[in-house]
Amino acid sequence: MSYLVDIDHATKRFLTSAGTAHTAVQDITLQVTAGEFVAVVGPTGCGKSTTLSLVSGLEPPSEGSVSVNGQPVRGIPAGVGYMFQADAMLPWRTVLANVASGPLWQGKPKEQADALARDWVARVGLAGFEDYYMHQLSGGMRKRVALAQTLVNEPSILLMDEPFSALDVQTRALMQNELLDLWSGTSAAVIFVTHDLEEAITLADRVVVMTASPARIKDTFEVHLERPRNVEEIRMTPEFIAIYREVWSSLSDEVAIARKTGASRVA
Amino acid sequence: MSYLVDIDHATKRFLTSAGTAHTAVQDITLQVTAGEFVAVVGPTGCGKSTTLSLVSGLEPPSEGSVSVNGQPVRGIPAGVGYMFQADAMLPWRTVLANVASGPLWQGKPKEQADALARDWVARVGLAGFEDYYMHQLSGGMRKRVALAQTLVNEPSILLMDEPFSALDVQTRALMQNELLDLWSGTSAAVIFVTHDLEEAITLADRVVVMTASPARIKDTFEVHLERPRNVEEIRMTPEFIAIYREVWSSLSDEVAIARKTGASRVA
Amino acid sequence: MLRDSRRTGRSAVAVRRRHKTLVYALRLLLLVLILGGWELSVSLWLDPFFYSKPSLIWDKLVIWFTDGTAQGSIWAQIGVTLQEAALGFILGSLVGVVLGILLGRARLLAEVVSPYIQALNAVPRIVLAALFVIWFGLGMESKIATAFVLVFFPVFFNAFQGAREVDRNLVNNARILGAGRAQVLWSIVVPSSTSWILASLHTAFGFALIGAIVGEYTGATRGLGLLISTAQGSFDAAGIYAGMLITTVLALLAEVVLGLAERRLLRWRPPAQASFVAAI
Amino acid sequence: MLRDSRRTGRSAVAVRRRHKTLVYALRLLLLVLILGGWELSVSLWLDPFFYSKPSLIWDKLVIWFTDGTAQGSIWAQIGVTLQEAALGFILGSLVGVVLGILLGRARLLAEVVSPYIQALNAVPRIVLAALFVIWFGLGMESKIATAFVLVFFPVFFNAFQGAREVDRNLVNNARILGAGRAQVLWSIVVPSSTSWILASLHTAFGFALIGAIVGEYTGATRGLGLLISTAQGSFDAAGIYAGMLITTVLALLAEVVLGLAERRLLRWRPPAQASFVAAI
Amino acid sequence: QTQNKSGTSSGSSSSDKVTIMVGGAAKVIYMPAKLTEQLGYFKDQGLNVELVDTPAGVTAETALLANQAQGVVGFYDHTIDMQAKGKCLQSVVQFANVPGEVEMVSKAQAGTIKSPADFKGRKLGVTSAGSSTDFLTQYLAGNAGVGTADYTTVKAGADSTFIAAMNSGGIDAGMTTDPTVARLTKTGDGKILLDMRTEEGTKKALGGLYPASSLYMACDYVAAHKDVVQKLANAFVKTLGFITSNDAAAIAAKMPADYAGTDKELYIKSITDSKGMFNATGVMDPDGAKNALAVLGKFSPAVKPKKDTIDISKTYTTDFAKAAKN
Ligand SMILES: Nc1ncnc2c1ncn2[C@@H]1O[C@H](COP(=O)(O)OP(=O)(O)OP(=O)(O)O)[C@@H](O)[C@H]1O
Ligand SMILES: Nc1ncnc2c1ncn2[C@@H]1O[C@H](COP(=O)(O)OP(=O)(O)OP(=O)(O)O)[C@@H](O)[C@H]1O
Ligand SMILES: [Mg+2]
Ligand SMILES: [Mg+2]
Repeated sequence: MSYLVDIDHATKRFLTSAGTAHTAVQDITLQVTAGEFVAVVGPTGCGKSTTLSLVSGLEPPSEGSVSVNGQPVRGIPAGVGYMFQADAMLPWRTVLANVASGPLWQGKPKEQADALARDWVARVGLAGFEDYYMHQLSGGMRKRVALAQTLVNEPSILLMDEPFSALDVQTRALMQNELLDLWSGTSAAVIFVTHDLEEAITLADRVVVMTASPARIKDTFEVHLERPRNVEEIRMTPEFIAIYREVWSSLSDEVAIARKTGASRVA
Repeated sequence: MSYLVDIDHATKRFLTSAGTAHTAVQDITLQVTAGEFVAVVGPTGCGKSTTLSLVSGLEPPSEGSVSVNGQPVRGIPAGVGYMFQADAMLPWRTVLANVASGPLWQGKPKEQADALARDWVARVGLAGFEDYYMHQLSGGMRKRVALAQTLVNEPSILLMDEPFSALDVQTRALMQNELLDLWSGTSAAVIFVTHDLEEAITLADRVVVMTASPARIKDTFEVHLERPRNVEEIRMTPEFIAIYREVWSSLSDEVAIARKTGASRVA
Repeated sequence: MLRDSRRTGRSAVAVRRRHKTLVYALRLLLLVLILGGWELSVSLWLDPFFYSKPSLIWDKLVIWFTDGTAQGSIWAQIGVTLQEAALGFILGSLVGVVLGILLGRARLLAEVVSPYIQALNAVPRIVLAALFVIWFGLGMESKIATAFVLVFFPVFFNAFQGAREVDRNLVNNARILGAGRAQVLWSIVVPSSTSWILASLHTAFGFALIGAIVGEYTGATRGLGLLISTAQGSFDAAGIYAGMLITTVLALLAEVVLGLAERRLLRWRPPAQASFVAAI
Repeated sequence: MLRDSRRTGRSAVAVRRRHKTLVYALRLLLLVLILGGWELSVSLWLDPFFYSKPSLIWDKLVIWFTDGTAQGSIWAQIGVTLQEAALGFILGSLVGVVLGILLGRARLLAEVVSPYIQALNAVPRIVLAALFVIWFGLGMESKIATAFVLVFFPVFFNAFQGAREVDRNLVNNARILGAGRAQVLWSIVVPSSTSWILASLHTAFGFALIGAIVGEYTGATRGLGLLISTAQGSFDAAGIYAGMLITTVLALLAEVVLGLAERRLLRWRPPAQASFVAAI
Repeated sequence: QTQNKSGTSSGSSSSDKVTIMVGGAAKVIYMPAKLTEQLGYFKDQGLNVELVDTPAGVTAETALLANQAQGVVGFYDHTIDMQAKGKCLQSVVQFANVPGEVEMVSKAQAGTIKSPADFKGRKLGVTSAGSSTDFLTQYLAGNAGVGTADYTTVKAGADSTFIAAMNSGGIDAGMTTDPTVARLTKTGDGKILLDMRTEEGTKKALGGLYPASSLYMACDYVAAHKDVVQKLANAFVKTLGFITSNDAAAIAAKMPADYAGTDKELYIKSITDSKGMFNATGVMDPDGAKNALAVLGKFSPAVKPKKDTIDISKTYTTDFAKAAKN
């Protein structure tokens, strides 16, 4: 079987300022097929963002290999969309221009790009803010611009790093539904990093729990809830609660370890 | 009665690029006494951060007045600690040096500042990362540095803008407990912005719900849960669930409005 | 900044107008102080042979603008120098920006050629001016070349550093969104470097004028440089200062134009980050 | 950057070493190409009277370094010029940085004085050099002054802009944490502006050398400028180029020193953002 | 004497442009260049002459050698120097058979420096190292038994920097021309030690004449464009005639106002003092030329080794000046 994303025994080390190596991700193996939605959870600082950057091709693995679409990753694979954890909008472009950037860069004509962008700006609830610059937006609004910017490109592999963490509960639910709607019709693979277990379970086919730093894959939980899911209703179902418990306890242990090793860690 | 923080009919407008005025916060009146913990919730982009910036003295109100400690705010009032929503660490200082900055600037001797900082770095779970630079940390780790940096100053008025949003559930609970511990012994006033209603109710004496943009105060809910509260246990109590429902429904309406006006808004 | 955003609408405009008036008043005051101090100290202590004085300079300017100069109408001199400076400026900043940005993004190339560029930058321009006469003749070309080399280096180094300073996040995000190398360069690197480039352009037009004048010094039939050099040769301190004054005014005018361009280019900025020229 | 972080530990060091070797090899190749091309084209087509050639320049250098120059030992000339340039550089960059940062943070003051600074920047340095001889005499002071004015402006403008570009968030956060004006300046503004200031310093030492040489051109008893001007006066093209070569080598040496300082100051940076000098 | 701006010029626009470099058009010793233009004599000859001003004689000569210019108004001795370097230049109109230079002593040293013999241990100003003023200074000192190692040569430029150097003690004595001389004597900041603006003064100082201010051109050019050169000679010789037959005030009135600076009287005085040096015929004095060779042969590092092989007759021609008819 061919995987859309195939992380094969990948390890990533960083050079620290002291000149030593810091292992952020160790020996990770993770496959994602087309049309699959994988959520990744793990203690803060364990290596989730690093894992995404390996898939995106922004950082090469120190060991092991990463393939996308059957091709080993060199540079940025086609069809990858990556919503960063940190702000990465262009401050000198307006909301609309930021969202239209992707289509334009991919060669779409200006009007078409603008029309697409306008549609997406509205879908993330920012209609009326098209002409604002980034420094004039609130934290949550900036996140939504980033979301629109990523989704407007209709990526076939979607990497999302805590996309909804700065949103209020309701807006988050709306965005989650929007995301599921968009994704369900396609055969896109999604890798979705979050700290919100409910979110992870609600959205994903599979929840991957990572260990404390250096990140390894600890557990994988299949979520067999029926689709289409309604984000707000699903939470009260017994299956949901059962999976939640499992993931929670798996993660709790890691966080406890993270705290302990963190405290006794020598950099 | 004298309030530690007294926002009196404050309105804040921004000049947009088009040259028109954008009202972010309208006619807000909010008082916080010493030793009180107020959580602020509201739809994304409504004006929560702006409200905090009024109290911090970073932005003057366009109308109305803001007093801290009985004095009208001009410049930055003494004793205010403000943990920003966005990153604001010094990239050229290590974790330790960043945390030690506050004490040093306030005139503490170097060793004492370092000792304090070292203690706080450990308390936020970053022992071992003292010599890392900001670009070497994960999103959640950066947030924790910011937290340590703010708390090490022992502010008497603590403004926190979504401080825990980038943390995993367990670390977040730990930090919440840490915050409550720290605060309970003092007579500090806390204004805490969050999107997590559970968090708001768990921590606060009072939950303020803001309206959709421009932010006004819609409702205020007193939380009469006993202190000291254990963050992880309190969630299942019926009182908690009752308040949660109330706040939720109050906020839901606003978010619905926010979406509607947002969609039909003309900038 | 605090002041600026305190009120919006009408009153903000009023505040800004008041601020502007204050600035102009203070500038005028400073000008009066400088000129008055100069006039007075030369009248009382210093030798006007070396230091001239504002009133004499004014007289000289009046003569130049009414009767013309030894080389003909003053406007012709200004025109020539301005043309040389403008061409040198345009070419120098263009080449500086393009090379700076390209090298800023091409690491190996930058490492290989950097010592050579550093070396070229240390070549004294007056020596070059003499060489340019050999290469380009006595016409405008040699002056433009001198202006070019004076403009090129500061612009190049700033554009280079600006291109290096670009936020990696922005570049990464753009690459993910499908931007190719050229698009990253054009949509991310160039706008990011704008404030670097503009900062260097603030000095650049002044340098271009200096270059043109140095070139004219080396040998010319017309131009402000010749005017100044003639004044030097005939002990006309007033003429020297008058020539410098005209140069200075030209540079300031160029700054005003640059300031308008800058305001347009950096419109997206929060108001506090206005730059030096915007202050004029 | 990708290459750099691919491996860590030993192999990263090896990669870096290989890269360095490559860079040096390419530089050498370029040097050989330039010198060879020059030698060849002068031998075949061009007039060595104007263009000299590397072998002649080498001979000249050998004579200078063994027999000395018309003005005495070559080391004395280098010493004098270096001293003038170094003092001009230090003073100019110090004053430039301090004034630039202060004005960058003091908006009203900046607005009032900016046209004056812009105006001063447009004053031709060779005219100034003559004025400095009048004001400061024929000694070192006048050369230091010329070097100073050449260094001051680029540094000033960059420091100014750097101070303006400081992230508001950082400043706000520091103020909240209790930093006073001076502390904000020292702990936030200065480090933020470092890369701006360093970028300008890359051109500055070259400028300081030029300033010293221009000053010596105007009037002097010793120094490289005089050496070059003597060579010009006696149509000794080899001498001109030899003088320029020495200047250039001095500038490169200064760059190496600056590069070390820079590497230390910007240690906190992600590796990709190394600057121009670090590439030497 | 009559100024005919539009009158006699005969369809000159068709003729080629002649570029002439002037090593400081405001210097009185090079006055004939600008004066000819002002008087309209170039136009009268149907010439299209462009005068390019440069403060450095070197640049003028370089431009000539690089074929960027056709003539230079500068010191004759450069042609000798150039022959030593393998380039053939020749003086076609000799404006003066004396240097027009003056060795000045500062006020402070006027009592102690009475002759070149007192140069020992002094700081002597020259316009530039390797320039004619440098060689003349060396010659003066050498004749008085003072070697080059016994004094310090200071590059003091001309004009204000020279005056400032003299006032501030940067130089004890130095060689310069008018109007610097006039200025220094007027203020009393300097005194004339040796006046080489007249024949007798020059002979006294140098033991012979020393032709300096001249129009020189490349030998090839002269050979190939005899007609143009003749016209130039015509114009210049006419100007020289104008200079000798008019008083300083009349000459100054013809020059651009800027050349007088702020002190018109001073300018007239410098013309009065220097006017005597000009040679009404434009013809080279052959002995003067030999003397120039002698001076350079002793001190110029370039000429010294070749002084015996230099063919002085190739460095100038009197044909054109002699044939010049007004
Ligand atoms: N450039 C770097 N140099 C050194 N260490 C780095 C670098 N980048 C990341 N790290 C380290 O790698 C580890 C993993 O970081 P990563 O950003 O992947 O965490 P994360 O799981 O995304 O955490 P969070 O949930 O807080 O975002 C961290 O301990 C961090 O300090
Ligand atoms: N400088 C500015 N210029 C114009 N508008 C601004 C500016 N700063 C903020 N705003 C506007 O003010 C409103 C409130 O912003 P604020 O940051 O206070 O929201 P928030 O409640 O903190 O949102 P979030 O939960 O997303 O952080 C937003 O609509 C934003 O566009
Ligand atoms: Mg992360
Ligand atoms: Mg906010």
